[in-house]
Amino acid sequence: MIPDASTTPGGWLLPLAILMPFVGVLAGLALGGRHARSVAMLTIAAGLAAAIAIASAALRMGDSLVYVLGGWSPPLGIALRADGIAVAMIVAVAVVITGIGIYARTDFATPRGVGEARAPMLYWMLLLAVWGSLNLVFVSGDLFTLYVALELLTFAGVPLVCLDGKGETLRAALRYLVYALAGSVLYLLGVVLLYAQYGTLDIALLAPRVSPGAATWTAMAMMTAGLLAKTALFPLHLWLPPAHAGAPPAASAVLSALVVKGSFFIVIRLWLDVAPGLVGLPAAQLLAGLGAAAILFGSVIALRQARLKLLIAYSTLAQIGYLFIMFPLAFDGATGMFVHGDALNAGILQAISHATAKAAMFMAAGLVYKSCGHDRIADLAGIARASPLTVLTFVFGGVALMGVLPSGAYLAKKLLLAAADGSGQWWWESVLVTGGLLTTSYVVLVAAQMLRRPAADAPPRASVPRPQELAALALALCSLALGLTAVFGPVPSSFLGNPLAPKELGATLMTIAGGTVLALLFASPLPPLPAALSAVASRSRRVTLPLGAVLEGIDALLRRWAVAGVSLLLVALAFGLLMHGDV
Amino acid sequence: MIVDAFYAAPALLILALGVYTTFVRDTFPATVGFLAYGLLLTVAWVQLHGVDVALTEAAIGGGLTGLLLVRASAKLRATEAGARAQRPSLALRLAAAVLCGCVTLALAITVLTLPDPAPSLAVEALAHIAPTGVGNPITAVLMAYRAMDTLLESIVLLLALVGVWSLAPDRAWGGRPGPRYNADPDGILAFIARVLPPIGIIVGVYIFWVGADAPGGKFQGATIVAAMWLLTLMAGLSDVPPISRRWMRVLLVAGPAVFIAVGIVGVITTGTFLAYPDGWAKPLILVIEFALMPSLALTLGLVLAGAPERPAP
Amino acid sequence: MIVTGATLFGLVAAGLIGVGLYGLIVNPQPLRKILAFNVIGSGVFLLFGVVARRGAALGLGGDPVPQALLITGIVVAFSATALAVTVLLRLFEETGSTTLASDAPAVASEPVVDAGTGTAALPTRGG
Amino acid sequence: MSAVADVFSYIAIGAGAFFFLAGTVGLLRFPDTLTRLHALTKADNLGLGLVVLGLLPHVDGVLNGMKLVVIWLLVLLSGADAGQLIARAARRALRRHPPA
Repeated sequence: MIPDASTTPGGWLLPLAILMPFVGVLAGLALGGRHARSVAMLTIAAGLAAAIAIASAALRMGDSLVYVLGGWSPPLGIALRADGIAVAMIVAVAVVITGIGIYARTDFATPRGVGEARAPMLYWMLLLAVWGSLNLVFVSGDLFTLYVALELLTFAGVPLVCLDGKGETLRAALRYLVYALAGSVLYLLGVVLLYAQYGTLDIALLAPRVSPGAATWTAMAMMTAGLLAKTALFPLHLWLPPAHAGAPPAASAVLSALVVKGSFFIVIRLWLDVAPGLVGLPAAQLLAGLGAAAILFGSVIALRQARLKLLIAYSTLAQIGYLFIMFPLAFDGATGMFVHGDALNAGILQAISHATAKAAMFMAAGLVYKSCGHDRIADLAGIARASPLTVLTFVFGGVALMGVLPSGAYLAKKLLLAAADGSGQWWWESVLVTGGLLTTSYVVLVAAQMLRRPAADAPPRASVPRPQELAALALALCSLALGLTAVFGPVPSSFLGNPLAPKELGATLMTIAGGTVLALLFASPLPPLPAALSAVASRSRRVTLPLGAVLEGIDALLRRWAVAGVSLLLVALAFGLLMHGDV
Repeated sequence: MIVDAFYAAPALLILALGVYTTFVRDTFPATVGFLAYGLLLTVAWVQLHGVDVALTEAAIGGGLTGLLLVRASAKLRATEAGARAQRPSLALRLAAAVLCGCVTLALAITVLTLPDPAPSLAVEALAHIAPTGVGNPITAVLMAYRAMDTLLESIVLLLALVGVWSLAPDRAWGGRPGPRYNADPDGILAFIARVLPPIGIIVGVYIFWVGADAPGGKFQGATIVAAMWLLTLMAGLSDVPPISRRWMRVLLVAGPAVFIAVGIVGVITTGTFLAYPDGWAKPLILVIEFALMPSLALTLGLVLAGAPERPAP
Repeated sequence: MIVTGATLFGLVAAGLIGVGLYGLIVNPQPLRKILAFNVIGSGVFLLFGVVARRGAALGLGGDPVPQALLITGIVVAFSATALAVTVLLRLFEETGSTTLASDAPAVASEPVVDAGTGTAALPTRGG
Repeated sequence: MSAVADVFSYIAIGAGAFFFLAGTVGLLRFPDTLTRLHALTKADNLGLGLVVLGLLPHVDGVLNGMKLVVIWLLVLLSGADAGQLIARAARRALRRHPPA
């Protein structure tokens, strides 16, 4: 009766992928000291191999991998399932962890003469714990196990935020932890309500059983709101900027690139797999609307940051918004259900593009800091000469996010545009295009500062370790080349054009030009400009700068604790009402 | 409305105490109220026929959590007045109240319209209990049907300890957690810390042991053992070992490591992770629990002892 | 209307969740937020306990699956509380205040930000 | 026989409940910490003892009966110690902030 309640060939790789990182944590703790890093390196190598094995097993199968733990099939037992999107995420996370691991080898090495040091030991255990939890998120077929995975992810993420032990990062960590706990308790509440109605927590068993009703809608609304709080979707993002900007670069990369994707992925599971026919289009429009607001606020505020790491953190806020645009586009009007298809593939592709690019950008920011001794955007001149690879990494990462050929973001944008066109939701097309321009604006702003010629008396820039540069660059290149997956992936390759063809080249140039204009209008402070240009700019900026300030003011208001708490419940209420209204 | 007084009294008291701990002005009475709240919840669990849960609530939910909160509130007393000044505006409080009311209302409607008959896995859980060799169906769920959750749960606890340790100042890394307690060696605390632990450890092990067939289990038993350890710490009779001690690290990871190892034994003998070969379920479950119990007790005790703050000599 | 014991506990659970959420949002003291999280958590657990009780069958007093999940849930909630309380105490030690209201996002990689306050303002501990 | 046991149980548990009630009233009504403690510990110890006594005839097996008695003894022990500790803390507080 249940088609996939038995273990498939290659299914054994799934518990392996979950447990290997945790075994690394146990071994690292037991061996301690400088062994922790060696254990992590071994685990990363093995985990990467396991991820590749999972991908090839899934390709051979042509279907989901399933593993029934202990031989107890659901509803009594727990099944692990890896469908296409899970496999893609597993591979992407393995690649990003490998890149971050190579980068962090330098930053988190136990100093000579010390048996064991705090941060250099714990970083590796937390990195592995994040990895194991994410793999669990991707393959768990059970809603309660997903709850445990969410908590594991939080417990691994919070210490990463305050690894340096400074007061402000401790405050950021506490904000993050308490808000995330509020999110997970709402998620758990939904789990309880679903069990009360249907007597199972297995996703595959729930899907045919769920039916419209107040209890189910309440559950879905609570769980969605809770997960959005953990993902930091606007306006539930109070914890994100300080947490992601304050952590050490190798930890920021983990938090920004990977940790927020865990709860995002569970939203997909809920909306597309648990109750695809129940949530309805209006709720999806709201979800994407929040995403659009995130793009606007995140990008404009990013342009107003003085520090590179904060700019990147606000960019994450905007890019998280981008991820949610796909929900209304994944809705199939004919059946009234959310379906796995191009829009979902685009969303996952976007998530992977962002994971690789954002990790690379945070790593580059760390190198910038090492080279300059600060990360003030206005004083970055000369860095391009001292550490060209770092600048190249940042630019590649940025270009990959802009959605220019052949990046993954480009392909994702094309797919989403096609889906929006196909379903007549033209407004999302304009959001997507504007989002691309806004992304371009802050990338151009930083690149312009980095490429400036230094003043004659500028302090010399230190050189940075080559392996770190290469690790960051490799991840940026991954993101830039992700569009090529279309050649052999599930995505139609017709979307890939020739990047030098007039049409594509024109689009790329238009994006860059538009982004530059936006940067000129909203950036604060503005890099030195030719006199003529700055005269034109300053006239328009009399309007746009106050506008930016207003957005910044609203953001500050929304990030106050009580307001964010009320927003959380408002979001839950709005989802509940919209789901009701649809039927 | 007709309500059985037997249920009504604890239920209403619980609600009242929940309101009290949330709204009372000072934090210390709020945490003390939470202790009483935990005790009454234990009664509620017994009334709801969840004796295993009642034991867990008494030991961990009310007991250890309460201890953590009471201790923290005593340390943070100086911050009370400053925090009170930051109360959100009336409009925000009203908005929050209305929205929380909506949540309660939605949940109340859900409770009143729960499906009848309720869906349940009780029949299924009993139908498959024989091969697990245990008599307590909850233990069967924890150690067989959903053993993965229990394995992950032991890792959650360990990760919480890693998180707690990560908060140590760098100079104290590898040192002893928490302050050194000094108590009158002839005082009443020292007296009870000498008399109680032998009894407490027996009770803890007993609760762990009966868990296979009756309410009880490793988490509840481990908590009692951990509490005995904390008692001797607070009485100044013993000190926490420095966290750099190898034997302690090994003991901490032994439980989850043995759990995973037994899972792998399942792969070798039956081809399935976390499966038990025929006739070996009970002994293997006991192996896991015997390994987990000391790890859990140590982890719980260390989590409560806090971040290392005294550098190792 | 006859309210059974289980239903009554369900209604109490609904109340506790609402009350706890209010405390979490409105009370500015972080320790009270952690306390409120525990009140919400116990409300959710109580609701699950009601669901378990209603699933009683074959001489079992309740559905053992949710009861087992509850034990896991209580342990996870304890772990969360322990981590949060330790971060809070450490924050107090490091800065002398516990407020979460700070709007100035932190930038760790800027050592000049609070070079002075880091050690100078260390409060005396333990009262 | 069982009727006699029942009557015994009713009387013992009823008396136990009365002591709990008295102790609680004392806790609420007495003027200071020490007298409140007095009311609480005395009444509760006795109250619980009577309740245990009342339950004993209905217990199956000697072992379970012994468990009940052990519970009472443990409560006696911890109640007496906690009472002592609270009393000392109260005395210390009184010395530091003498009443006006």
